[in-house]
Order: sequence, then structure tokens, then C-alpha cells
Amino acid sequence: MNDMRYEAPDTVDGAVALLAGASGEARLLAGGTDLLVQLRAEMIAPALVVDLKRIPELQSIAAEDGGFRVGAAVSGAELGEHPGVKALWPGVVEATELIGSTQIQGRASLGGNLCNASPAADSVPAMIAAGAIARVAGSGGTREVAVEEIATGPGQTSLAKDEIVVSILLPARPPGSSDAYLRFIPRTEMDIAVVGAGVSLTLDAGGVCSAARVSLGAVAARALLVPEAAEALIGSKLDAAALARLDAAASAACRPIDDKRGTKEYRIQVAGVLARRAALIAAERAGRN
Amino acid sequence: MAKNHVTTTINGDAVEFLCEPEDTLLDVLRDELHLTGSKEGCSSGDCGACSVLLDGRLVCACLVLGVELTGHEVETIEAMAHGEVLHPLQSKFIEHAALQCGVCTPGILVAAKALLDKNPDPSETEVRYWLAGNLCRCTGYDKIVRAVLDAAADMRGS
Amino acid sequence: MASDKEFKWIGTRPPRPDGVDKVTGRAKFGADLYVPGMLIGKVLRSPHPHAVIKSIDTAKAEALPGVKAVLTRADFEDRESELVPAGEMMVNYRDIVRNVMAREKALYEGHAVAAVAAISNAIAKKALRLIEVDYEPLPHVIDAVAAMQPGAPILHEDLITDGVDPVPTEPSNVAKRVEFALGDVEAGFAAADVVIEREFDTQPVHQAYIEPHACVASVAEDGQAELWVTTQGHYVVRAHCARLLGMDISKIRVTASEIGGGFGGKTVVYLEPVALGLSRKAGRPVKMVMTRDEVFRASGPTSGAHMKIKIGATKDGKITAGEAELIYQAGAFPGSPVQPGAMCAFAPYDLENVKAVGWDVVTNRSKVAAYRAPGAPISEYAVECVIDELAKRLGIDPIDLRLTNAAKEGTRAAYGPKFGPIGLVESLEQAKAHPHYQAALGPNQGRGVASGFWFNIGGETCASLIVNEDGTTVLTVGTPDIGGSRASLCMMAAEELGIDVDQVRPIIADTASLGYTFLTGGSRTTFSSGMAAIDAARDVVQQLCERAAKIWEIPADAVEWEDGYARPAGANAGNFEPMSLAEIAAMAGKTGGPIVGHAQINAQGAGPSFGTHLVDVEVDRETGRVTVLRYTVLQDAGKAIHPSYVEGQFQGGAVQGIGWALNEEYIYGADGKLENAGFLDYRIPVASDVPMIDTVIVEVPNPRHPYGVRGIGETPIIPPMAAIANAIENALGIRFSELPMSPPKVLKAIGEMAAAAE
Amino acid sequence: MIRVVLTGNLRRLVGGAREIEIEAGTIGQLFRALGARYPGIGPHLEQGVAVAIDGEIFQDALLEPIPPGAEVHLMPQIGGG
Repeated sequence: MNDMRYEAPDTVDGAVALLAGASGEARLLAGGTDLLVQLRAEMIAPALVVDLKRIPELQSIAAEDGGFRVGAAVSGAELGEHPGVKALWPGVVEATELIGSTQIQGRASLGGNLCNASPAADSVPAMIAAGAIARVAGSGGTREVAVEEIATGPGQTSLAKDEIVVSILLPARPPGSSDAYLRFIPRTEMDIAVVGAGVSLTLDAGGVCSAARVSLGAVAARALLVPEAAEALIGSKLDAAALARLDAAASAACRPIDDKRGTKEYRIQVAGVLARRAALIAAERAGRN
Repeated sequence: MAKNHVTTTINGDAVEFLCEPEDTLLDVLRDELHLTGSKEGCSSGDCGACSVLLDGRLVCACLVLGVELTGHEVETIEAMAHGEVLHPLQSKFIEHAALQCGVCTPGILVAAKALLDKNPDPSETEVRYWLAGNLCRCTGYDKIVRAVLDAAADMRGS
Repeated sequence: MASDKEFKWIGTRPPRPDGVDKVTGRAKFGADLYVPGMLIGKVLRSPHPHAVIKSIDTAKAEALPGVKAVLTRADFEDRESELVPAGEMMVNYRDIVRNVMAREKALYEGHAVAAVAAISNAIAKKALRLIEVDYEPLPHVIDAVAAMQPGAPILHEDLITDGVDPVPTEPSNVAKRVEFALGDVEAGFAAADVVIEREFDTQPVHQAYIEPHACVASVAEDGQAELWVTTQGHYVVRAHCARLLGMDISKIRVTASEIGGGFGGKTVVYLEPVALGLSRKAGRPVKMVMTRDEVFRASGPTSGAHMKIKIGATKDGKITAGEAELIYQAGAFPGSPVQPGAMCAFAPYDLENVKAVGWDVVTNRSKVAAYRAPGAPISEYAVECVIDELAKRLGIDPIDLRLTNAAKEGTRAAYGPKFGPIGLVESLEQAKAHPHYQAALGPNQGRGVASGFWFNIGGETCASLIVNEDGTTVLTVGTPDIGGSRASLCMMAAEELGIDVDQVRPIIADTASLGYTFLTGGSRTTFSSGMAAIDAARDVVQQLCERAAKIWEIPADAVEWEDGYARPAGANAGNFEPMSLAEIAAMAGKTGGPIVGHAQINAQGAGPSFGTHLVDVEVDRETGRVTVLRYTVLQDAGKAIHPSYVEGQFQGGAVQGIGWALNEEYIYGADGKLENAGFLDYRIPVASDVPMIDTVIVEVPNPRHPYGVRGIGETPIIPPMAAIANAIENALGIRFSELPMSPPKVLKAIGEMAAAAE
Repeated sequence: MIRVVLTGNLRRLVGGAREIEIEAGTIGQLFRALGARYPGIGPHLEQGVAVAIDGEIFQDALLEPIPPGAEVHLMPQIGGG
């Protein structure tokens, strides 16, 4: 076997330094629910594994300007137990809680789900719909990046070799706002999304949609932000016609593949259905805010 | 090969062991410590047979590295009964015939205990979704769910 | 009749004797044994679905420090083509030796080509990467129908189709044709008012036991071998290993570990001969454990099939003829369960004219292994779908249509003989009377019904019952306990002896401690080991009566055994205080020595078990998701010894069937490689997928068992696929003829129906 | 004299006959008698043939008596999962 080195720095700078100095392949360990599977299946053989869970900034959830900053290594279970985040961004929380089983929830993280860059990652469309901002640290300092800019393709990210996602900002939002995420899987649990749809929207006092973001997962090489789908909702009361436009716009945006989990035509058709259903759930939640 | 020295707490006991960086908690429990109650069904987090508590949180031991354990606490099926006294879940699993081959049983018991510690009065649906990560091929889950609900009722009563 | 008797234990629900071991993590399964000096064995597997193995160079692997043995085809002597029974099918050692370790060719992706034993898992894996295999890839064929076509890649150049006249001159992938027929089907169809003919396809599904194959082998310098293994039949493992390794049977002692599920998949050998071979070479114990990926790629699923079913009936619902053509894929070697599939297809029905033709076809997939009622769920699924369509066409309730044609005592089965007492009619009548059958359905919901039949078997079985000096007992059997059989066997012994069930301690003997006992399979364990346990207990009772007679100095036939006591039989036998088993046991040493009962039988007269399932489903018309809302199993158990474990078999079989119906399938790429070799994408049902499974235990006693027992473990997996297909048809008006009925297929069909309606 | 009914592929080995009459008092005697009359069938009888005597299936039971006038079916052996 190759000698794999394990390091568990307790500062972001320490982690960045390890990555910058790494010779050979280096991997980050947040929840490890993807990394350990890839290791055991011998899909990867990194020379260095950097465990991020001992870095306080990656393990904390903090209120920030009316929103929340979530550490990249915070587990889904911890996020789900945070009443504040759950109230403000229920769609992001429900998406994160859909990642795997209760056991996986004990480990899997937003940062890991984002950086593993699977097109089918459940939390990513929800975060994109939420307009979440990732804080990225590297040797050159810190930068703020829209989450949709992190993944560039299956397993590929825009992060430099020495960069890590430290935290994700779920921003503040006006009254009458909420979000929702739905995915389709063949079973009720334990599957990878065949299609995922995240919708975030704001309703004015009259119940008219004044702002919306719609994102789709598992229908392209990476999660998509679909402005045309959002356009279909803005200005409407989510009447049947608006929902039909949303459905059509979502389906039109899909560029899926056929694989063991679903066919192109299936993904295209169901993407519209889920976008429509998610929009109604988000609107119902928004009505209560 | 460079082995790592790890000091941790397992089932309340201070434990030290050496492991390869790529060894999982499950490898350590079974191959180093011979705590074989945690079973290896898939090594990919899909079957739940290796369910353990890590700092009180339910996880798959196959998805945790042994080297991560320094300073953490692990609880396995071996710690569920106290002396001669079975945990109510263990007794109810026997009473309800909630196991056939029994290989998934330790993982399901650990997971069910984590549920009841968090939610003493779960609905049938809550039990089913909480245990969705614990595959059982023998029972069809019926008697497992009944045993968990019955144990919960008993524990609330006592 | 036995079942009219008042029982002390039979029909009660005591805790299983191995319960505490299994809820505390104490129970030792296949991978749980660690012995000093143990090496780790790993298998190198073919990346190609079909390739000539030109050469294997193991020099680099053998030179790697820590590697203690390397094994290839060169270490296994070739075997003659010789058929012997194992599990539900005859096995051919020529094929087994090739499946255990590829010889001329790799015949499927995952086919074993070499193995190593090393001092650590890491070194063993590294050694595998150092083995150089020179493959010449060949065209492959995955689908059975394609494999039958002229010009298809040929797996076995010497395979000549058996069962056809004239005997073919050219090799093909068709191993065998089987046919079962009664009467004149053409005349039968001519007499029909309605004839329905449909085609069906099913995919291979895996037994998916949670415990991977595992064993520990240790061969000493004198050739004495110990084997610890998770298996349904350690005597069968011993027989196979002795044959493959050229060892005396007495030299191999096999101990069955606790077994983490099998469902038929642990009735054959994969790792065991390899582990013994590695240990023999290395002179050290060798442990081998399959990864989940290996379990899916290299151990047997059951067949996928293509089927044509034709049924004719009169207006009033009397079936006049049934015809089936069944093509089952066997995997890389002959031996699909198409024969039992053909025999079972129409077995639930009383037909004068019936014909079933089956084809056994090899393809570049892992060799199929037995899976719960092997072959029957496939053919009966297809027939039960057509029966349902027939009922709809004739406007007859599907249960009534089945009752009109149901097999009963005296009915000649399609495979020849007449049935004795059977419980199909009872299961149908109770299904019709069940509240489930009357319950209201909502929109997009549908209800389905289907019945199923399986033969069940007996077979060679031993048991011994030791009476300890304090009056407690030890019951030793040779059938691994895969689902609570220790409990039911102890209950039967306790019933005979008239003592408490917790006074009977069950032991699963190793192969050196008890006579040959066939495997736990064919739903035979409670029936056959139960019969042996009862015989052994009756042997003990006779000895107890003889001891009491000696003590009382009266003739043995003047003593009777009643409720745990020896009593003088009647007043003129004399007036003695009854002696308990414990009292006699305490004096055994002084009255002739220990008391031990034995039984060694070949159990005959296993009664078939029929069942009927009811299921309600709801279909999401926008996603194609099918949700099972309610499920009821009604099945004949003859006599339920421990009702909880009978219910458990009903429930477990039904849920395996739900998986088969909705999501489970082997998915191959164009490259002939399996794409879903793991629990993530091979989707067995999880707890949140299914409702509670209601059960009704029908009891039509089997006259050939002292308590009326029938095997019940296999029948429950037969009806679900058709019941669910019928329920979906009831909900949507769409008849699916392909398994699994997964969301993309369902949504596509809904779309096509909508398009057709416009 | 007993009536022997053959199903499945065994029928081909007795020249296509569905039924034959033969003299035998046990399953073992039946197999020997059949083997003598139809040389082709011998090996197949050893390779797992089950015998149903008046409806009841026997496997590997050469000593099982066959009552005179019984209806006997030869069929493939059954196993299971």
C-alpha cells in the first residue's frame, strides 16, 4: 500500500499550509462519507489526508447579519438541530438532512457535499437557490464565492490546490420568504437523487412572488441555477399558469444523461414536477413568515 | 508502513491502539480490539450493520478513520447490556422475534437506542425513517418496528 | 390428528435460545473468528466478462514480503463432468472447479483467476496488483435471448443442448430443454372462449444477505483440515471441498458459524476450497471474507428470464389450457432453476391440459445460485399476471377465478403426481373474507392478489438428544439456524419429553460430531430436523420407560410416558410413584449408563405450501413512484410450531418480493460489467419503504409430519411480484410485463397511455 | 405390476412413452427394472430422479416399498433455497 499520511490541524492556516506543501495527491476529510468510500474502493490513493474537523471555524454555526454562517464541516445532524437555521432556511436544512441515512447525517457536511462536486448532491441546489456564499481560504488569503461557482463538473471544483471551503453564509432574507428542496429517489431513503429541485422565494403582502431562485440537481454535469424558472414565478401568485411555466422552464433547462439511476427523458420530466411541487411548499412556508 | 498511535475511549474504557492511516473505526474495533459485535456488511455506509455511537452521535464505523478517534468516545453494541441486565430494546427484540439471522441486529439496536435517547415517543413513521440506514433482509422490518415501539412505550412507563 | 391434540409448547412463542447471543453482539458469524497466526486471503477477479486466460504470472506477487501462498487454476485438478445434488439443483464438478477458479477462460466480470494469502489485508491487496494475467478478451453476451441466437458468442465450446431431438451437432449457449405436459393443450385452447397470450421479462435479483461470504480454513501438515464458514449446509461444503481438493471427507471438519442470511445463496462454495488450498500451501490458517462488491459480482443471483404465457378459459372461468415457454439465464455455467420453474408455473391450478417448456441458457454473468423457491417466483409471476387479466376480461373476481380452478387434494399437478391435503383453497377463502379485501381504495390506488406454490423438501437429517445427569437435555442437529430454527426444534423435543423448553439446549454440530445432514434450504429445517428431533426424543422416552421398568422391576411395556413422567400403565402394572425425567436421569449411571437418543433419517413427505397475498398500492402519476400501502400474507403452514417465526418468514419473503417487483435488478453496461454492485444502487427495501405486513397462518396439517408441519420459508417470495403488478394494473389500467416496475418504466407507460388517449 | 408415468425429459429416454407398466416392489427394484428395459435411462435415474408413489414424493429412497397397482411418477428431484 502507499503510505497515506493523516493530519488534523487545528487552524485554517495550518490546513492551508499542509495543502500548499503537499507533494502528491491530498484529500480533505470533513464528514468523510464520500472520502472513505472512495478510499476503500481504491478509487483514490492520496498521499495526504487533512482532517478539518478539529478547526473551530469549520465546526461552528454563528448568526451573521441576520443570516447564518455554517462551518463547512458541521454535520447534517447538527445543522438539523439548529432552530435558527431551520426557521430561516428550512429548504437548505431539509436538503442537507436528505444526504444519506441517520448514520450518514452524523458525519456528512455542507462543505463536503459541496466540494465532492457530485451533480446529484442534495444540499447544493438548495444552497444555490438560497444564494449561499462560500468562504474560501488559501495561501493567497480569503475570498467569498457563490456556491454555484464551486463545482465545475463531476468531481471537479474551481478551488486551487491549497484552498479549502471554511464556511457557508446563508444570508438574511426579507419577511414573506422561505425555501424548499425536493428530490426524487426510487426508494424512500438511502438513494442518490435522480433529480433534485431547490426553490427559494419571497411573497409580498398580497401573496405575489417578488423574488425567486430555482436550482436543479442531477440533470446536468453540475447543479444548475435556472433563472428562466425563477422568472416564471416572479410576479405571479403561483397560479396554475405560472406553475406550468415553471415546470416547462425547469424541464427545458435540463441537460441530463442516461444512467443506472434514471433516463434522460425521466429526469427532464420529473425536474419540472419537482420544481413545481417545491415552489408550492416554499410558498406555503413563506406565507407563514 | 507508518502506524499511528491512538488513545481513545471505547465503551467507557481508555483504549490505546496502533493503526494504519486508512484503517477505519470498524477495522480497529474488529481486527485490533476483536469487538466483533459491529458487523461489516458493505464498508460504504449503506447497510448500517456497523452502527456505533461516536461522542453520542450515531455513525457507521466503516465511515470513520481509526486515526480520528483521539480524544473521542465510542460506544458499541457490546456496551448496551449492563452486566446481566439487557437493555429494554434487547429484551423486546427477543420477545417480538425481531431478528431472524441476527447479523443486522447489533447495528439496528445501536441505532434504535440512539433514536429513543433523542425521541422517547417516536411514531411508526419516525422509527422507519430513522432506521432506513439499517438494512435487514430477513424480517421485512415489521417485527423490528413493533419491538422498537414497544420498548419505547415500556421505557416511558418505567 | 396431531394438530387436534392439546400441546404444551407447539404453537406458543417462547424466546429463542440464541436470542441473547444475537442481541448482545456475542454471536460469532463467518467473519468473526480470529485465530493465532491467521493470514488474510484475497481473490484476483477478471475485469473482462469473457476472455481467454493465456497466462498467469504470479512471480512478483510470490516475491512480495509477507505473501505466504498464491493459488491459480494450476492448483486445482480438473474434474469430470459429474452431476450431484446440491441445493435445489444438480451441480457439475467440472463447472464448480471452473467457477471457483477460472481455467481456460474468464466467463464473467468478477470471475476468480487467482488468490493470495498474506500476513495483512494491505499486503494481500498489493500482491493481487502484482499478479500479471494475459487476457485475450472475447465478445460477450449478457442477455439470455441474445445468447440463443445464431452467431452469439459461445461460452463453452463443448456445450451441446440436452433434451432436444435430434441431438445438435454444434455447441451453443443453450444447455438444456425441459418439458412438462399433461393432456392436449391445442384441444384445450380450442375449447376456450377466451385465450390470453402475453410475454414477460424479469431481471436477475440477488439474495442480498447482509453478511458477505466468509470462512477461516486451517490445514495441518498431516492434511487434517478445519473449516469455519458461514453456510446453509456445512456437510455440503465438506463434500464439495473434499471433492475439489482431492481430500478424504474425514480429514475435513467443518463448523458452521452463525449465518447472516442466505436465502439459497449460501448453499454453494466460492471461497472455501480456495481458503483450504491457500492454507494447505502456506501451512497457516487463512481467513477470507468477500467485499460487498465481490458478493454482487461473483456470487449467484437468481435468473433473469423471458417468458411467454398462454391461458385459455371458458366464459364461466374454467381454465381449459395453460402453456408456458420459459427462457432462464443460468449465468456462466448451466443450471438455472428453469426446471422447477416449469414444474411450478401452473401448479396452483387444476388443469387437464398444460404444457411448460423451459430453456436453460448460459451467459457472461456470475453463475446463478438458489434463491428462495428457485425458479418458481419467476414463472408463477408471469402466470399469476395472466390469471388476473383473465379475471378482468371475464368480469370475474380474481379470487373467485382462482377458487374455480384451484388445486386441491386429489388434483393432478401439472408436473405429474396428485396432491395430498393442501391449503390453497383455504388461503383463498380466508383472503376473500379478510377485511383487507373489502377495504375502500382512494384515487390512484389499486389492489392486487396472487397465489403461490412451492414443493418443499425433506432429506437426510440427523439429531441426537442427550439427557444430562440433572435432567436437562442437549439437542444436537446438523442444520444451521438461519432464522430461529433452534427455538422450534427445542419446542418439539420438549413437547415429546414433557419438559420445559428451556431444559433443552440446542447445539448445531460440526461435521465430525453428527451424521450427514443436508443443508438448511428447501424449507426443510423445521420439517426434517424437527422430525429427527422428535424421533430422537421418542428414542429417549423409550429408554426412560425401560429404566423406570428396571427400577420398578416390571416389564417395559407396563410403563408409559406422560407429561414428563414415567408411570405404571394401568393399575395391574403395579402401584409406583411416577418418576420424572430428572429422577430417572439422576439414577441413569447406576441403572445402565447415560441416556442418549438418536435419529438418522431421510425425511420424506414434505407437504407443499400454498399462499395467497393481498396488496394495495398507490401510484404517483407524475413521478411513477409506486408505494405499497397495505400488505397481507395468507399461507398454509400445516402446523405453526413457533408462530412468530412463521410470521417472520411470511413478512420477510413478502418484502423481498416487494424489492424484486419494484426496484431490484442487475444492471450491466455495454461493456458487460455490472454497474450496481453495492447496496447504494442495488436497491433492497429499507424500513421506510414498506408498511406493516399482516399475516394469516392457515393450518392444513401435513399428514406425514407428527405435528402436521409444512415448510414455509420459500412460498412467501412467490406471489408478491404478480400481486403488485396486478395492483398497479388495478390502479392505472396499465399491465406491466417487465420487472422491476421502477419509476422510469411506470412514468413512461403512464405517458404513453395519456398520448394514446389523445 | 405398477403403472409408471414419466414427466419431463425422462419421457424421451423411454421412446416417448408417457406411461409404462413394469414389475417392481421397491423404488430400487423399479430403477433396476427400468434400467434393464431402457439402457439410456440408467444414468439419469442416478442423477436425481424423484419418485411419487400415489402422489407422495420420495427422494433418495431406494428401499421405499411400492404397493401393487400403485401409480408411480418419475420426475426431477426438488431442492430449494
